[in-house]
Amino acid sequence: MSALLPLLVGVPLLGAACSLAVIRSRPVQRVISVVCSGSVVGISIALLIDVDRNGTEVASIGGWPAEIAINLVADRFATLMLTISSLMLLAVLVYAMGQRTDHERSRFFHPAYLALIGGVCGAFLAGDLFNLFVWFEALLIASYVLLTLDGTDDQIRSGTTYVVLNVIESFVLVTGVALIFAATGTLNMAVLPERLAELPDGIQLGLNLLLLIAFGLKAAVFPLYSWLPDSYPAAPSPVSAVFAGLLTKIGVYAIIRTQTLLFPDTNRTLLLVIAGLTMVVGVVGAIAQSDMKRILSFHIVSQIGYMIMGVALGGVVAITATIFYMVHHIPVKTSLFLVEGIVERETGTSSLSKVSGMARRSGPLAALFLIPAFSLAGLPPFSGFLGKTAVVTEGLQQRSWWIVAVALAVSLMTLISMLKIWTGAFWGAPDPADEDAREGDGVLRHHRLMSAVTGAVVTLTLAIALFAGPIYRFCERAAADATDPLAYALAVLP
Amino acid sequence: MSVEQALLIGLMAGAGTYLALHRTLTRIILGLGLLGNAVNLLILTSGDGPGEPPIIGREGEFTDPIPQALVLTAIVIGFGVISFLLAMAYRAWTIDGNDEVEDDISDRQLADRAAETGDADTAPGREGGS
Amino acid sequence: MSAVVDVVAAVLLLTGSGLALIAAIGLFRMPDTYSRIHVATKPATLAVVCTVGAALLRVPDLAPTSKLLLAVALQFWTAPVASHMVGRAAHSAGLRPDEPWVVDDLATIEGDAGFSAGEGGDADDR
Amino acid sequence: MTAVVWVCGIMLGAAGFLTTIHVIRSRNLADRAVGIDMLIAIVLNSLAVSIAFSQDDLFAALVLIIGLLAFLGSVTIARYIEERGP
Amino acid sequence: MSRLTTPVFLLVVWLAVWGEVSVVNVVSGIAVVAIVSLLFRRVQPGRHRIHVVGLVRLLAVFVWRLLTSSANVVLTVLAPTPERLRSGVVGVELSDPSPLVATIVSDAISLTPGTLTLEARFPNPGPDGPLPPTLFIHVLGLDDAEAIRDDVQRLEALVLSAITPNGLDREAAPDREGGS
Amino acid sequence: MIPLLIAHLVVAVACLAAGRAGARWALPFAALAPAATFVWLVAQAADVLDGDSPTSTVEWIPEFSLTIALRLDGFGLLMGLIVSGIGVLVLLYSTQYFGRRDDLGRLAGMLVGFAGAMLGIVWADGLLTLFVFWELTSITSFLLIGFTDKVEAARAAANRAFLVTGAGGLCLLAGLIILTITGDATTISELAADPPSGTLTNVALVLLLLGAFTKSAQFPFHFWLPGAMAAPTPVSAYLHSATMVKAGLVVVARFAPTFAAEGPWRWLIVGAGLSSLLLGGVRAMRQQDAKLALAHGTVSQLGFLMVLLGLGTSAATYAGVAMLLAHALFKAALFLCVGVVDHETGTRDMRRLRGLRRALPIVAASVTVAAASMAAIPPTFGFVAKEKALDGLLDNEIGAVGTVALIGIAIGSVLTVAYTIRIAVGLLGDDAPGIDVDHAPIDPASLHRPKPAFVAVPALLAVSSIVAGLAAGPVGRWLADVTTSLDEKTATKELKLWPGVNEALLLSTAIILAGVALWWFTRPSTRTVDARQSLATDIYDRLYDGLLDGARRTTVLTQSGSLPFYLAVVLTTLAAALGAALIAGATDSIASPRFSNSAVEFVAVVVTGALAIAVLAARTRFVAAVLLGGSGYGLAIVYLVQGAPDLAITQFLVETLTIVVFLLVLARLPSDFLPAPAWAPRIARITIAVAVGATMSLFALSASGSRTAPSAGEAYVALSEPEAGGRNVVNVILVDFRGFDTFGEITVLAVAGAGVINLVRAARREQRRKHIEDGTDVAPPETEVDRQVGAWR
Repeated sequence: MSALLPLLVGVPLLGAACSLAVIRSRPVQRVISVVCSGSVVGISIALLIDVDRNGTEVASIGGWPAEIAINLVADRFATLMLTISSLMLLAVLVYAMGQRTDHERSRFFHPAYLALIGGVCGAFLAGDLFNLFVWFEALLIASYVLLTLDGTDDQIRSGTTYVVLNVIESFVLVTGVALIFAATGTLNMAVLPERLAELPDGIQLGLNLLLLIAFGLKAAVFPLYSWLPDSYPAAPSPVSAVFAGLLTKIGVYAIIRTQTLLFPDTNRTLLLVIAGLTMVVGVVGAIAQSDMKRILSFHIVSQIGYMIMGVALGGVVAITATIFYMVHHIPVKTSLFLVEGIVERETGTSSLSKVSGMARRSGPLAALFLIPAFSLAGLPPFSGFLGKTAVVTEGLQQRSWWIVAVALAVSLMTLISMLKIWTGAFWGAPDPADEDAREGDGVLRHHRLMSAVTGAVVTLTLAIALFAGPIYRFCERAAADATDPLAYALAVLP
Repeated sequence: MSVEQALLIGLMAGAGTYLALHRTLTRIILGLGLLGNAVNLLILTSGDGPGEPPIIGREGEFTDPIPQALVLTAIVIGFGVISFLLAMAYRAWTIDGNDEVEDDISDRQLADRAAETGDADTAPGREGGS
Repeated sequence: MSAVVDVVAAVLLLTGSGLALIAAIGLFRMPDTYSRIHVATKPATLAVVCTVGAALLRVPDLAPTSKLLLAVALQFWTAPVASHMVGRAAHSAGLRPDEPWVVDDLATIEGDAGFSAGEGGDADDR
Repeated sequence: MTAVVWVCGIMLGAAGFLTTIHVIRSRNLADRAVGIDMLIAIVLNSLAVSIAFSQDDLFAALVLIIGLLAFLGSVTIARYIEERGP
Repeated sequence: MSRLTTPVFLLVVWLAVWGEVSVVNVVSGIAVVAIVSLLFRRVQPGRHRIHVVGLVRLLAVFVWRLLTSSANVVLTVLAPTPERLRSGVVGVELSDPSPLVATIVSDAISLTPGTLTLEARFPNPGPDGPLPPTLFIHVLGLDDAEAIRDDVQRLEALVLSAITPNGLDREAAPDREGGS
Repeated sequence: MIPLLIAHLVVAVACLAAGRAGARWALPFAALAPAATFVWLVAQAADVLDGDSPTSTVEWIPEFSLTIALRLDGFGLLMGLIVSGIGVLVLLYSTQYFGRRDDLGRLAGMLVGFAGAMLGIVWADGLLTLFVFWELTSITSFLLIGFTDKVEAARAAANRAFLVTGAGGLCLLAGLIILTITGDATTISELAADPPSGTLTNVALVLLLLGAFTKSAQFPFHFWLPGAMAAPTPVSAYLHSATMVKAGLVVVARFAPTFAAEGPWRWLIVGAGLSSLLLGGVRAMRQQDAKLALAHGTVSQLGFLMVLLGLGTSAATYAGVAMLLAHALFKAALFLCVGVVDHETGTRDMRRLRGLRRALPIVAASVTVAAASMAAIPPTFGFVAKEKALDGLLDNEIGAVGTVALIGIAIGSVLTVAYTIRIAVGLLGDDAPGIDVDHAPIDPASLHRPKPAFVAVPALLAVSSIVAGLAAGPVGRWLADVTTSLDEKTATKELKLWPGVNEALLLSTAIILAGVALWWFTRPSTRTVDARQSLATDIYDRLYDGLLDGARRTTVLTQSGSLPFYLAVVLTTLAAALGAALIAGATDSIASPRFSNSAVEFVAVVVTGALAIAVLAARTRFVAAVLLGGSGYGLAIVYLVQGAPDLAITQFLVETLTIVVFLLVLARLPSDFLPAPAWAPRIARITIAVAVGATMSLFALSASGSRTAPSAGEAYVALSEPEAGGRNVVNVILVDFRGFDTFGEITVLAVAGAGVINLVRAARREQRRKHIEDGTDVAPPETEVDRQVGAWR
């Protein structure tokens, strides 16, 4: 089964190459993308089942001994993230193909998107710090291209912020990786825990902070988040959907990985404070906005706070809660952006002052928005409630009162801003000036593929809520994997 | 890592930082270039001290080959990124004739609105309720 | 044998370095850019050929030799193109020496519709 | 041979120094381009001298590549001059 | 110049870069050359025939000119006089329309210290096909423009005797050759 | 029970999904679910009252005590009957009220969905189960209040109601989770069996009460309820008088017997309950809209119920349950009557209504009966229940709190009587002053008569108020059985229509007389007054606006939109982090480092550094770019000295390529830099730069000085030739040991190339379009390749 691991990276990248080769034929590009993306989903699911049954799978690239090779390591945590991510990537891909104006879009969408998939898979699987950096770079550069796909004024301006800050992130990351190598002489994440533990405290702290800053920037954690709300809204809708759902979560994934695997014994009070600030600053920003995409973008930041809170609380239960939160959050956030995309395609704007009455124009679309919106605000019985409750319960168990208070207050404010979108865009009378506004089910029928995909993703979020028990138990096993450096080392170095 | 190497790293990083804190995209890119050089040197010197190039058959104490391989990768990646940024600068020029990085429009609008007192976006429907 | 080779190599080295130095001096002594192109780039190229030739003599292995030979060939191929490009660019960008040229055939055909630009000379018709 | 190399080194060093001054002092791009071309030629010379002296083939590839790159650089600068003026 | 000349030449360069004739290098070289040839198949010079003797003679003359003019320039630098510093741009009309020949000629001019091709102008094609180009040459130490023109034309004749464009292969070539 | 809830869900979804197609059949169809529930409950009643409590549990995430645990006890049975019974009635009433409309499917779906959620609350045994259904009712309430979403006021009211109850819900959630932790229990019955105590538990209980207060519209969270009257009247009748607002009471009733004696519970209950009772009463006196007056009355009545159910004594609890039933009956009846009036006359303003006694006799009779029940006039059930309540409170067994409660309730009851009379007279009286010329009193003669089915529902409810009052004995015994599930001591309690002359009766009489007097004397002033928006709503709105405004101000500060500012933040963070590490002792690891490795290195370092500094000073783009390239070349020499020729070659290559690309782009841009930005003084930039540089170099020295183990590089050197067959170890690493990195690197390069081409093409496209627009359509500029091709031809 471990032979499948390199395929996860290789297939999409090969697809990207083929896609570049057939750049003149969009249909062929589409077929390639769907096939590659689909096979990544298939492989991920197969791995998920296999890893859950047989434990961590390791592939040493090039067949070298695991001590010196670059390893791809698929434990339950990694495969879980892989599965959910690849599902989202496939969904958004199909959604993007359903966009009517796709023919105007750049032909580089498909290659860049496939490269993004490859990078994401690589980042999840990397068992070597520098390799992690490389795949981070791959997915970042693909994201740069996707963000500036149309090359419009907006995209260039916000793209500049995005690219420049992410380049800084890369520098910080590679500095951290290099200095970890300087101090330990290895990059193998299975060997690193014991070597890092031998280092003096000051050095450990510095190395840890370097990685935290790098991944924190990617995850948009306070005070490194400002780039996100400025840059995501400018991207084409499907792109911002996949960015919103996925990219920051890869940062969180890396934070969890490094915190639990490399620096398990750090004092995380600071991180807890940061988590609180992240939640607050994100949701406050969201409340202040009056544009759907920007509100949703700020919520990414805010929601990251919950995950960081879980990480900061530490311990298997908290990590379980965090992982569950991530699993829930990725499809929820994605679907919100997908709905927004349909609204924007239908009305031509995402400004709340210009859109209204969408609920009257399409009830099903309203439902597609309402479910993930309430989920995001943590209302039962949706998945967000479960995630929030899991995190909050653990916070209370650990007697971290203030962070729980903050978390709950923030979820109320989340609700406020979701209601802002709902009352602004979905309630009220449809704009009478908009003469070709489609009524009733016409909206969804007109965007059939987009709506189908959105519906599927929303259904997925509902399914996560419905089958929360088994999923939570899987998260528990994943967290056990993630928090046990010794087991990781044993799996990689038999 | 010798002291002068560390100093050079710090110097280039500092200079890069200074340049990156400008509004002109060209300057920012130059700054990022310098920062990239600093980081690359840092990677290279993160191994042991200098020595013979690690080529089998040569005499003497080899330097650590791993940092070299890492830097090679990092240099090329850095080049790709810088090229992309330069393409963005070019595109920015074709849009508005310069490469100054403007503030985000929505953020500025928000600031303008916050500056006005009693703006329109207050709680929906004060007149509602009892 | 090796002594002879060494002497030849030493001569080549000295010639090359000398040419380089003279070229550098030339930079200061020439009145205008075009003249500087003559005295700087070209002797410097020859200098490279000389020193690389010396290196060739001293390192007999096939692998480096082939590379060095290639380097010399490359110099012969690229140097004229490079100096031509710089000169042409300077000219088409409007750079003229302080002291006018004694003969300027190029000025007489400016705007002559009978000619189209060759070798990349499209700067004028854009 | 050592003496020869010393002499060469001094000459090349002087040439490099002069050229640098020229590059800094020159008032138009074409002159700078000439100077930069020169500088690279001097670097190539130095490399060749060091190869000849140490009889170590390590830098041979360097000579080849720098030669190529110098050309590339000149052409670019030339194009730059053409678009922007000297 | 057969269709294979360029690829073979490229392959040799490839091998020289690696400095080793091994199976791997040859195979990879053929692959690379094939790709390059495919990519640049439109950028092919016209057919030419190479005369070995002419080529050797061209090289010899060229090296000689290189040495003498280098000495000249060294002299100019060490003892600049107003005569030596006089410069000008001389237009020389070539006799053969082949771009390859024109390129080689102008390269040879540019490589020689003291002369530099500033510009090459191609006249618009005449009824019988392309007309020969005019080179504009910047000369340092110029005293007689006609002498320069003669010089360049002699050089072109030498080149033509080494590399003759196909289809333009004519009896006139030896005549000019004789003039050198 | 689970299947019943699922049935509600399915019916709701079906109605919602049907859209326009469902408009005709949705309401009656929706009534099926509550009707089935009602029937099932009736069938279960005997067993349940015998003490047999059916339970039903679904494990959701048992790992953090999240199970859907339902349990049908007596109280649940009563509440279930109320919820499903009134649910059926309201849905049937709605078919008449709404007539033909497109969006009835939506309405029916949400109503039946609400009914399901409400059933969940009253049956919930699991602590988090309670919360799940609690919030579901908030959601459906939100959607129902906003049913007329074209009206701005309705949207605002919906928001307000949702946010207030949502905030309370979060308090409740926190309280419930703390209780699961302190009580180590997941269900209410487990908690009751083994109640925790201590500060933490008290905090949890306070949070729980806050939740209950918001949901049951208790002071100071009462203001959302009158706003919620923006919903259609059947919805108000169902959610905002009969059922949803009782959710807080349900929670209080379930916890009070166990926890009332704990900490501040009783004082909080009495404080909030009495405040609501009085405030609601006073405000009900000042409303002209009959529905709003009723809503304020509801606030008042809920306060009364809160006190009764929250005191935790068995007498008060028993009276509270009786009162709960009474209130559900009369208040729903009154609302539905107002709905009929509104439907037939087009107004609910009491200043305009007249002549309804003749025009709508059945309605008038129903209003009279229901009002009598509300004012506690015999022989209605309201009287019976209130009598019991006063009786229970007079038997004070809890000290000062009880006394305060009694006095407060007495005063509140006077108000209740007064506003009840006022509403009844306002609706049914013939004296209508009108508001102004445009809003003159209605003309009763022009009214058409409502269909019998329409008025049947309120009439039925009104009749049951009387029937229950007359049958006080059996009803009382039945209620006693019901209430044992809350407090076992209530088993012996009973209700009487005529208990004989006792203290309570005297008090009642005094209250009624005082109430009538109050009405009479305030009549002139309350005839035409119309209350402004309440202070609480003002405060809420100001808070909301303040939050928005504050958010905006904060965001302007944190989100300046300026790239240099963001960069400054990030880089300062970086410097601070490294500085912290250095302070934490990282510098200890710097072990006697050499200053320089060799003279050549020194020269190269100096040159590289000098050129790097020179870049800062460059005033033109070209010079800066070339200097950067020079610095890069210098760095290549440093690499060379370090023993990395391959690296040096690559550095040369890449540096040159970078310069080439740079110049290609710079050729387009203006040659000089603009002045530095105004956002920060130069000194700030220099400070950050120095901080980053200094901390980086110090930390780099420390980290590389603390090497503990040999590098993995040695293994590569050893394996390179024998295993990988290559002599240049670096190359072998790149293509073999770490070939995967190289694979990624190539990806990056290729994608970057694609991105560059994409952007350049975007630029070209636009320029071409501009040219076409300007009428200066020209061929796209030749590329370098084109030119070369041209040169060869």
